[in-house]
Amino acid sequence: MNAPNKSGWKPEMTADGETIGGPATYTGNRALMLDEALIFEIGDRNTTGVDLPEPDTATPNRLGGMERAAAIGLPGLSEPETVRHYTRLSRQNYAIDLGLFPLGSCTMKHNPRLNEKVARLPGFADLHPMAPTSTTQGALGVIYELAEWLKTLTGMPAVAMSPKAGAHGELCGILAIRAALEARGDARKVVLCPESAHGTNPATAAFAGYEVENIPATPEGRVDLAALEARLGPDVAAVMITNPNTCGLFERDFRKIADAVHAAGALVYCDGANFNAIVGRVRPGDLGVDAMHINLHKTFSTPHGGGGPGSGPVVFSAALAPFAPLPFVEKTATGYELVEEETAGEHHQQSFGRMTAFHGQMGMFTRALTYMLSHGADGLKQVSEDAVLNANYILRSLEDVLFAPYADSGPCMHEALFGDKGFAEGMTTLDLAKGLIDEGFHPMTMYFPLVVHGAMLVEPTETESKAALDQFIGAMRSVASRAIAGDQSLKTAPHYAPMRRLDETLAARKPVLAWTDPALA
Amino acid sequence: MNAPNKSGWKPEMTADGETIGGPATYTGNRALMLDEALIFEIGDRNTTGVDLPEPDTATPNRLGGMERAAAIGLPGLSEPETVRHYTRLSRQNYAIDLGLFPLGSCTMKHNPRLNEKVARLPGFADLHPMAPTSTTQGALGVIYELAEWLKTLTGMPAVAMSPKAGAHGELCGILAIRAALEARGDARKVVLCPESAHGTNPATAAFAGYEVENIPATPEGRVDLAALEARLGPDVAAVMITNPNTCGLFERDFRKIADAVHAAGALVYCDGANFNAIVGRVRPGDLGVDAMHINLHKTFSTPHGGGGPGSGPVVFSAALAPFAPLPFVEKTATGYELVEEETAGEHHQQSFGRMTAFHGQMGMFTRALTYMLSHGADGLKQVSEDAVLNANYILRSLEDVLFAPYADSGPCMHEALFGDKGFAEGMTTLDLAKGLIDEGFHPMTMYFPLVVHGAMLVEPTETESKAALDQFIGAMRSVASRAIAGDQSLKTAPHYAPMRRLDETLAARKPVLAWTDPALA
Amino acid sequence: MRYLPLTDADRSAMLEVIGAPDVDALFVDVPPEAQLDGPIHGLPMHASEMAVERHMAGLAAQNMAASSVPFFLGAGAYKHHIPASVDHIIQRGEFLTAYTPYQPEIAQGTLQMLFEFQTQVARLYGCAVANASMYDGSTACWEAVAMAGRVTRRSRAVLSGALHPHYTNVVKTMAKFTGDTIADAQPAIQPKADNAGLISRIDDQTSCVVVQYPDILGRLPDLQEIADAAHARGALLIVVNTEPVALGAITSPGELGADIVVGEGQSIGVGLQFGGPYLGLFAVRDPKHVRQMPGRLCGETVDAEGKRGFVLTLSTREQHIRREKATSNICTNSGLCALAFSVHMTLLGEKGLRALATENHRLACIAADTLSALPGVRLLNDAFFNEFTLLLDGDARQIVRDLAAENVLAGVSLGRLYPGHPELSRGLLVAVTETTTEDDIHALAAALKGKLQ
Amino acid sequence: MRYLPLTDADRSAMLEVIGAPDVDALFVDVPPEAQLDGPIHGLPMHASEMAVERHMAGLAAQNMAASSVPFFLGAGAYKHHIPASVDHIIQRGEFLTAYTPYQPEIAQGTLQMLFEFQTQVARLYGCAVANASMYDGSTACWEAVAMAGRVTRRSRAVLSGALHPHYTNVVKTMAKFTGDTIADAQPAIQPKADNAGLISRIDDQTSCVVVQYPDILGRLPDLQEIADAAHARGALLIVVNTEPVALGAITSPGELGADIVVGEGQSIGVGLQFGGPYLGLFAVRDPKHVRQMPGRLCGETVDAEGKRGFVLTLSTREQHIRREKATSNICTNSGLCALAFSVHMTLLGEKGLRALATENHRLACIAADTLSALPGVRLLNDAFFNEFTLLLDGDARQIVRDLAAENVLAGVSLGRLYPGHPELSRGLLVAVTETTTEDDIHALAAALKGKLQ
Ligand SMILES: Cc1ncc(COP(=O)(O)O)c(C=O)c1O
Ligand SMILES: Cc1ncc(COP(=O)(O)O)c(C=O)c1O
Repeated sequence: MNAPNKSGWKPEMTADGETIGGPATYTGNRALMLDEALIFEIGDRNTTGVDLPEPDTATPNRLGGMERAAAIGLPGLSEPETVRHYTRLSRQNYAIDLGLFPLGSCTMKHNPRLNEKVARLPGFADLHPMAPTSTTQGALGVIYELAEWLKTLTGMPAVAMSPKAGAHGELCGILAIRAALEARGDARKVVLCPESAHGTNPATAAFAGYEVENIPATPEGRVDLAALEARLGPDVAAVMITNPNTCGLFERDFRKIADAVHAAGALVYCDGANFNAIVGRVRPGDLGVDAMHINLHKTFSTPHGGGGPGSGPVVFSAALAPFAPLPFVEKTATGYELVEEETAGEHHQQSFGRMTAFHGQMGMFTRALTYMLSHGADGLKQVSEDAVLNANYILRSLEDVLFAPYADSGPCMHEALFGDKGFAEGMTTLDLAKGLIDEGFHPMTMYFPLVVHGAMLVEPTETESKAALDQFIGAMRSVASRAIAGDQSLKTAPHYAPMRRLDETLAARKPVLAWTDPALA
Repeated sequence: MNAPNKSGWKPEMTADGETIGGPATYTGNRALMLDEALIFEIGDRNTTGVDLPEPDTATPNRLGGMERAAAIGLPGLSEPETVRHYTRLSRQNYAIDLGLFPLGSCTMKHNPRLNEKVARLPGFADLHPMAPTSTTQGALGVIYELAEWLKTLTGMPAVAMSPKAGAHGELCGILAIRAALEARGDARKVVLCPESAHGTNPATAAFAGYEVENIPATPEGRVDLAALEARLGPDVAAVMITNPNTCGLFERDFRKIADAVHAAGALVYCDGANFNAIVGRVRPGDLGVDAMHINLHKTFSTPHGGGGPGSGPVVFSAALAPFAPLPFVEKTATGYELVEEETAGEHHQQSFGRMTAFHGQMGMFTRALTYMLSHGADGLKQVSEDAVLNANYILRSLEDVLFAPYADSGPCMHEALFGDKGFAEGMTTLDLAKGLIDEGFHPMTMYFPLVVHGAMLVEPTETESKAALDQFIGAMRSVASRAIAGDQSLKTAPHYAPMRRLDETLAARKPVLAWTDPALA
Repeated sequence: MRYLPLTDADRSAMLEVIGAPDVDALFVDVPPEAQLDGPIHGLPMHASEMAVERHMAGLAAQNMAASSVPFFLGAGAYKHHIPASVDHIIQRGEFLTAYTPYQPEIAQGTLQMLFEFQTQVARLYGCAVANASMYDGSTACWEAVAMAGRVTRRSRAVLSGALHPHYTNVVKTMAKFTGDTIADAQPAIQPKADNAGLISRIDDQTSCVVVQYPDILGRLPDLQEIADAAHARGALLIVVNTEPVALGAITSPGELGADIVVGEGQSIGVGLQFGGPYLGLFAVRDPKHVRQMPGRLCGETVDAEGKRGFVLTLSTREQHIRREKATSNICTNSGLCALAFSVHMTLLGEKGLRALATENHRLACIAADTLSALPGVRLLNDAFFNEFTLLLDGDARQIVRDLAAENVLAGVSLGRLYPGHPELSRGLLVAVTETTTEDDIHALAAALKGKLQ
Repeated sequence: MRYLPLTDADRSAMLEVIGAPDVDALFVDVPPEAQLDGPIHGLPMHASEMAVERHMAGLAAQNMAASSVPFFLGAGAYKHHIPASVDHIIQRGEFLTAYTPYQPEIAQGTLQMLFEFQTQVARLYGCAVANASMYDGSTACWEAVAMAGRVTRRSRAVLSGALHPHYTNVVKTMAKFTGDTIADAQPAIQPKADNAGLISRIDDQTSCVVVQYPDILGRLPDLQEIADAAHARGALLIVVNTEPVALGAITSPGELGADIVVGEGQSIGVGLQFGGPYLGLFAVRDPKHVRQMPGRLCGETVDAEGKRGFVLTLSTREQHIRREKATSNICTNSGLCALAFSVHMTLLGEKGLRALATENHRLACIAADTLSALPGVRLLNDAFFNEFTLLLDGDARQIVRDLAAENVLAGVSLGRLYPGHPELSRGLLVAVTETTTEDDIHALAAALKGKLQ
């Protein structure tokens, strides 16, 4: 009877093919764990989930000969099928709404629903970017207010709002640095980054035409000031430093680093992805930063959405402010104005140009501003304090079972870093991560930063309760002891997820990146 | 290491306590199948998820000595914990959004999201029921328009909009019947109902002060006209008949029944819960109905919400219209007017009174009207046709494996009825239902109607695709053959749901209906 | 037709399996004369989402949304701020599109929520057990009267004159058919509730006394006194509450001796919605009365592995099991509104509810003082929570209508609640919540002043 | 503070475990002079949800929502009707609050969606492979130019004069730093796109030719001709599309020989949002170019039990693996917008997309005829899809501003797009979609007439 299970799922079997744990199902479903085929397998070209007038032949055609002849090959589903398809898919995801999501460096904090509501107000959601500014004063006001918050929180005099994510913000910062250097006729060639930097840092520097060189680190996990000073010279355009860094430590010597960099005629880029650790307590402007991007989708809680969108405004020191990209919003006696190519001439001749169409991630701005207004100055200070407290609690609750390379480097900031030292032969960070999945947690960031073997970077954020942390710590201790003991069931974890371990090698070796009809293949 | 799993879940074990299928987890979670404690176990009285001014002692007190002294005992959670708590809980539910929900008599059809959006427009959602009618013309317009649709679709001259659900509508209809009879000085005592009737029918009649007697059925599953005629007499106030009936059959003789009932001086109540089978194709008014409730939460797709709210407007024949309850909406030259106790005097002296505060389930009215406008006259006809087609497809695809008592009584309407005849000794409808849960489907209605042993009433509705029906049919065939074969793994189903079979007897024997702190117990 | 997945090809294939030539053949049992020959006349054809949305938005735009103007209406329906996360949660498909949890293994979400809800309501009301909801406060009130009849085997209910007139009307309507006797009254326009008058109407035939708390005029009757009097005559005390936020500030009815406490839960989580769907709350102080309760009850149990879980229980009280012997005919209740209530209450918690109540009371005091300082305005109440009665030098009902034209929604006049009672025509019920700003209060004062000159 | 779960008791208990006297001790590594001594100055303190919502709603109310007036703006951002179910689905917590799917066993929802999205985009564009999204059309356009440089090892890009000026500016800005040469031009104001002029600028150093289709003036250049010319010189053809709905009516760029097709996906599912977040689409016709693509790619594989599943793949192109050698620095992309696009496209399907395109074109034709019949108005385009250029007897930019004051949003003037080019000042771009009513068209005509007299 159990033929057409198309999904491929089978219950675990004994050697002689007896099912164990539960019987096979006809559908391949397991109660609420529901398999779902592709839209291409369930939809068809004649089905649609919208009601539109049926095109008739009398319809005018002024397409100038470009009209489409061939079919597109897009399946349609009725609305009920569509809602069900995506609802079923969604249930195969983990999310902050389900539990702790301790991805280090990613700041997976709670996304308040008020922010979603506000972003959907017609005055924001249903507004065209090129509408006359007399009709968009409230939207320009949001950008302006948010810019003021960011400047105040960072203690920096200027901000570029248009970058679309962190990496785009990095690019913005590095381009401003290059523009500033070029403006003084100084064609430096090298950007220095620590090895622990996020991949976007070297990628950005290279994208902007720089050579990337390594900044050495001290054994305690911080930038080696002396080594850096030794390397500084007339070819160095900038250093890119993350602070707090990706080992979760505050760069104690940041001010000294910045002074040395400035003395050498270079500029200081700070990767601000970890701003959550210090927001409201420390102003990067006081540390000598020239440019820093801020991930609104991290510190200021705009949702990650399964990969994006983000928003990466960049704050600038006075030295870089004139080079900031277009557009930006100015407040005048008569209202808000949008400064673009046209008007930039007068005020802002040195702007390095434009990074994107239109004015940036407005949908993220409304959410971030709503978040900031909700917390206020006092709340944001509490945010960073609780974020740091939670991370230290995890660090100190796990350091006896998991190797913590920088446990003696002082308190961590918003994230705690561990390595795989001490695991039984053959046991890896990946195995521990997959075991954590069975425990009902999303794993921490794995194998990053590169400076620690089998790195596990745990960032709980401030929106976790002590009870959630305690359960996570218990689960981590349990899985870690299994890794240390060499429990082989970890190698085949996860056991309870919608999928068993996926073959990533196969995917890369024979890439299948779009669906093709097997009937045609 | 695996101590604190508080939920009680354990993986299946061999006789000697070895886990099979997968290892035990520390948390008791199984990847995305997450356990969740009660708010009383995770919240506390000093936590809150709202920001409000802290009460200070200077606050005025004009409570006249009634101020609360004792604690209430309500736990609070921060917003992140709240969102997570309910999201995790929600994932333990099955729903239409996840798959076919073939509960016979319940009409679990797709709930369009447009309806949700419309109901939330501030003009509807944020409107006080007692606001001056000059400020609520649009809302009164919705009630009026919806009433017109219902009258047109049923072919009946009047409708009471205030009943809050189907059972409330039944009460409305029966009270109008009693008021009409009393108005002519006719104190009849008995209401006749078939045994197959929904429990609300006899309960309603009894609530309205009537004795309930049974209407016999023919072997083919319909009202026995001759027997009914024989029973009619001066003591019978009304008959309550469901059409299509709960065996899924159209009462072929309805018109004759109605004529006989009227001839005997009684009135005809039709339970319209199954209106979905005939909407847009048949008008109950043409069949001689005097009163019929319409479940907007069935035929017109307002969501069931895990048990409610519903809405049960009642259409009336001319004979009963004068007795309809207050309030209702009238259209006048100057706009819409709300007719309540005050103005009823002039137009509507015979109204039997008021069934509820305010004017009915406005939130359901906006959804239902949106649904009707979306479908239109043509779409609603297609709705009933597809609903009936889907049910017949199931009936004919399963009748060879499952006993279908009325398979020879003609086509079924919107639902197909099966019995447990042929199951192996000890195998029950309940076992089959629990097996269906493992297959990823919500079971059909079980043990209703009472007239078929081990009844299984399957109502797919029109919003299921053929592919979904085919998968359901395959799963039903598979589970049915296991029931016939006596597969013992069905007795312990479900195997894959968040819970194994629950002990309902224990719950009723030692009722625990509220949480008490074990520390205090 | 966007909601209908079958294609014409599907329909043909399915008809073939069924063995029917066409869909009409499936309707053979419907007498031809009862069948329409095409789409029903007099109704429009199907329409796009965009067209329907425009039509409905057009209707919505003809209403004056409460938040768009200074707003003071109450009388059993209150405007409170609802956190955005409440609406997010009730829109989860797994809650929104689930049925009554009859298959508990795949309905623990709804069931656990109901268990939590029942406990929250019971604690708020000072009771032992609450049910899983009724339609609304007014029907819950009648169900309580009916239950008191079953418990006491008496059939005379004494209603306070200060019970919401809609509730009174519902009870009187139902009683016409059940044969119960209802002793009701008009509200006494006086600073304190007329407890003595009420108590004097209790006799040995009385099944129950029904008192609203806070009452329709916003007053706070001393329930203990009434409870004692009722109990002395063998009657039950039913307390009706239409503003649950008040219970964050005032003593619960259960603590004061109420036997059955019912009410409207709309204030917490549900929203105004022009009167429905709302949320009927129903609780009993003494667990021995549980088997006489109407409506669904969720209870704790264990699964086959001993893991805690929840089920609907004691269903032998209900229509689907007991049919004509059921305690009520209710089936569908207010499940989703109960969820909204429970989520909002969880966000509030004890601390938030108390702070919310304090803030409501604080603003109400400001409003009472500001408005009663106007010439031609007098405050009736000695005590109140967030709603009070003003006596105006003029016809309050006409004034409310006139102020609406000036975009001020001033309150509910007693003339609107009690038409045909000229002695009440000067009364205006004014409700104030945390959503009321001081600007709103001043706008009302200014507008009222304009009318009273 | 409603988003912070720790209580003071929790904080103390945790500090004890950590062994720190207070939270300040955790910040010892921050030099004291860099630490603030209290809440930062110049910012307000925390506020209730209600207060924040009021503030933000106040700002929103200062904007003229597109749907509230006759509305004709386009130029790379289009107002289309988005079905309500799209927004419902993207608000599912499991989509909204998930991260990039780096743990595929618990991210199949996002991964399968991306695989479906990639296939939809590839088919729409007539390409073999599409990626999992870029920030928006303009950055996708630059990434395509950069990729063409990698593929051809040349560094001179020829841009059509009718490429969206913002896109041109982005490319030129980036090229300043990479050392690429960009040959751009102003749009030629003529009924047909200037293919000949464009082709004449292609030389043997040319890495790519970048053409917009439909172009910024709404015209429909014959791409085949340009593709042939580019390919003859060893250059790639990059086609930019800013209105995906058009591709329901016109032949896909891939079919006409484009090598890389990029575009803005905002029209399908995303909404106007004052310019962002939008959705960059990126596809290649020939699978051999896949390893030079920027951005994430989702691919099919199997799990340990042989069950089909999806993972992010070919990551050796990406920054987190390849660092300074990556094909792009992009990390976070437009995942949720891709979901919205994919859901909307699934609802449409081929049938719906074609009908939608037809309806857009039909209404645009009506608008073009109605408006060009006015005295002082001339239609520039020979051909167009849903957007066209009018030449007015007057300064179009001023007219747009004046009409805004009359609550008509008339379009985007060429003066706004190309400030400082008086020769373009008479041009007005008018976009028409299925949301435009004939009443809207008449309102615009009447308003325009008033200004041109
Ligand atoms: C330290 C660090 N820098 C930069 C980035 C890049 O930000 P985005 O993903 O928004 O481009 C990230 C985010 O992943 C990060 O963690
Ligand atoms: C046949 C029938 N009649 C009446 C009802 C009662 O409707 P409601 O649950 O809305 O009170 C139902 C619903 O369950 C039903 O199926």
